Amino acid sequence: MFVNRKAPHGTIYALEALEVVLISAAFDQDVSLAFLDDGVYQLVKGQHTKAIDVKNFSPTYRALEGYDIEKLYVERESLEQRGLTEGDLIVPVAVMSAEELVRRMEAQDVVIGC
Amino acid sequence: MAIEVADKTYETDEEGYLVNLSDWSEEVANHIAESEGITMTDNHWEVVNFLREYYNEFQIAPAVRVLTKAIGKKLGSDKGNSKYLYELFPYGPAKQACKIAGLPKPTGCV
Amino acid sequence: MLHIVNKSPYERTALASCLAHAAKGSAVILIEDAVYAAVKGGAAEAELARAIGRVDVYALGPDIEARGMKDRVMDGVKVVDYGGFVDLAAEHRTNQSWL
Amino acid sequence: MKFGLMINEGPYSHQASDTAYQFAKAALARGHQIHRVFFYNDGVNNATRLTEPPQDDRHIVNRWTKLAEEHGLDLVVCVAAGLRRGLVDENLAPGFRISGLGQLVESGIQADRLVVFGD
Repeated sequence: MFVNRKAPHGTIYALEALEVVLISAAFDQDVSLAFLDDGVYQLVKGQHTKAIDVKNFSPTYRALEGYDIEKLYVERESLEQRGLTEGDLIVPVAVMSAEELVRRMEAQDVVIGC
Repeated sequence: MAIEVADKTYETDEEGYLVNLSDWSEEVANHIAESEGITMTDNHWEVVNFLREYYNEFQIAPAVRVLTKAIGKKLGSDKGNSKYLYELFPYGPAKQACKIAGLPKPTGCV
Repeated sequence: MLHIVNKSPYERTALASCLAHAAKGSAVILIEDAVYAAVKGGAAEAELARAIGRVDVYALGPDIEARGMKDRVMDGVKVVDYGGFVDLAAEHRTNQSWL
Repeated sequence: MKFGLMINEGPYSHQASDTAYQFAKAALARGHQIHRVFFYNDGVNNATRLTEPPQDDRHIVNRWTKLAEEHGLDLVVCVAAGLRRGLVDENLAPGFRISGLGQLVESGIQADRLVVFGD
């Protein structure tokens, strides 16, 4: 599981984490992505990066399905804290409580925080 | 490095990928294909255009496996297989077709 | 699970988020600037104290000493060296860094 | 036990590489194996041979090279992250090799534990 806790654009972590995720799809692993804290900002619709001249990788999350990566978990508390709802996100996800997310984290073999 | 098409010069990297993706045109594509020993047919264009649409939508060049599957979905299973795609693009449907499509090199280097 | 935190609680929310997501019985190790969280009398002490008991809290000794906090570690935090850090990572089936 | 390590920050700016190094040494001293050390994000800058810190400071790059020599460590620098930051074979320090992200994923699969060091 990749645990995404960082906002996009301000640092490169979100983009380079996504690159790892795309590669991991080739290894037939049960890959899941968790988005919590500022990580939920990665999935927000309507990101336009032209004026800051930075690659807009937010549409790439919609390609994940084609890579057979379909387990995208978003923490409800993190969304609420930031005034966001599921409808603000660019891709279909499973919104879940922190408690439920913790259960899934605990079940992983490898957790990569990024 | 650079290529010259119709009196205009376009910058490429050492592997022949366009440096500025906005430089792409059908003429440039034809030129790149030629230098790779490929004569573009409708079947080639179908894949190249598919790649460009995929890139526009998702902002990445797909991995071969993903490309094959997606083409199968859109153009039928007789085209969505690696045999067909490798016949069109002997050096790899992802790498070579992306180059002709004016896209960045796929980040699929496992 | 072993949770690894390396941020000062006064600058970032990593520790708070980690504690909110650490299941009962899991372990938390404070390394690098996160060791400031374990300093007696700091504003973070109460938060950490509430977590202790539910989770095991460790702090990396070399990082504590480097920051001049050797004699100020709060009660309930177990100080370990790098070898102890390795042991914790080995003992727990999984670990997660809260970067 | 087999450990995989991932280092996501460059040397000197951040303690991540130092902590990972001390962790690796301690693990080896306890008889564990280090399956691979994977350098990602700005972590690729740990692998440049052009690094020259003042004499009274630790040499983070050489320290990794030496540890790799002594223990046969596999130090892998991500090619994509390296290219982004100008890290190529020409300025790669001894003991490191450049390879793809698959090496990280493989380390996650093959090592018993993967530990991430970063910011």
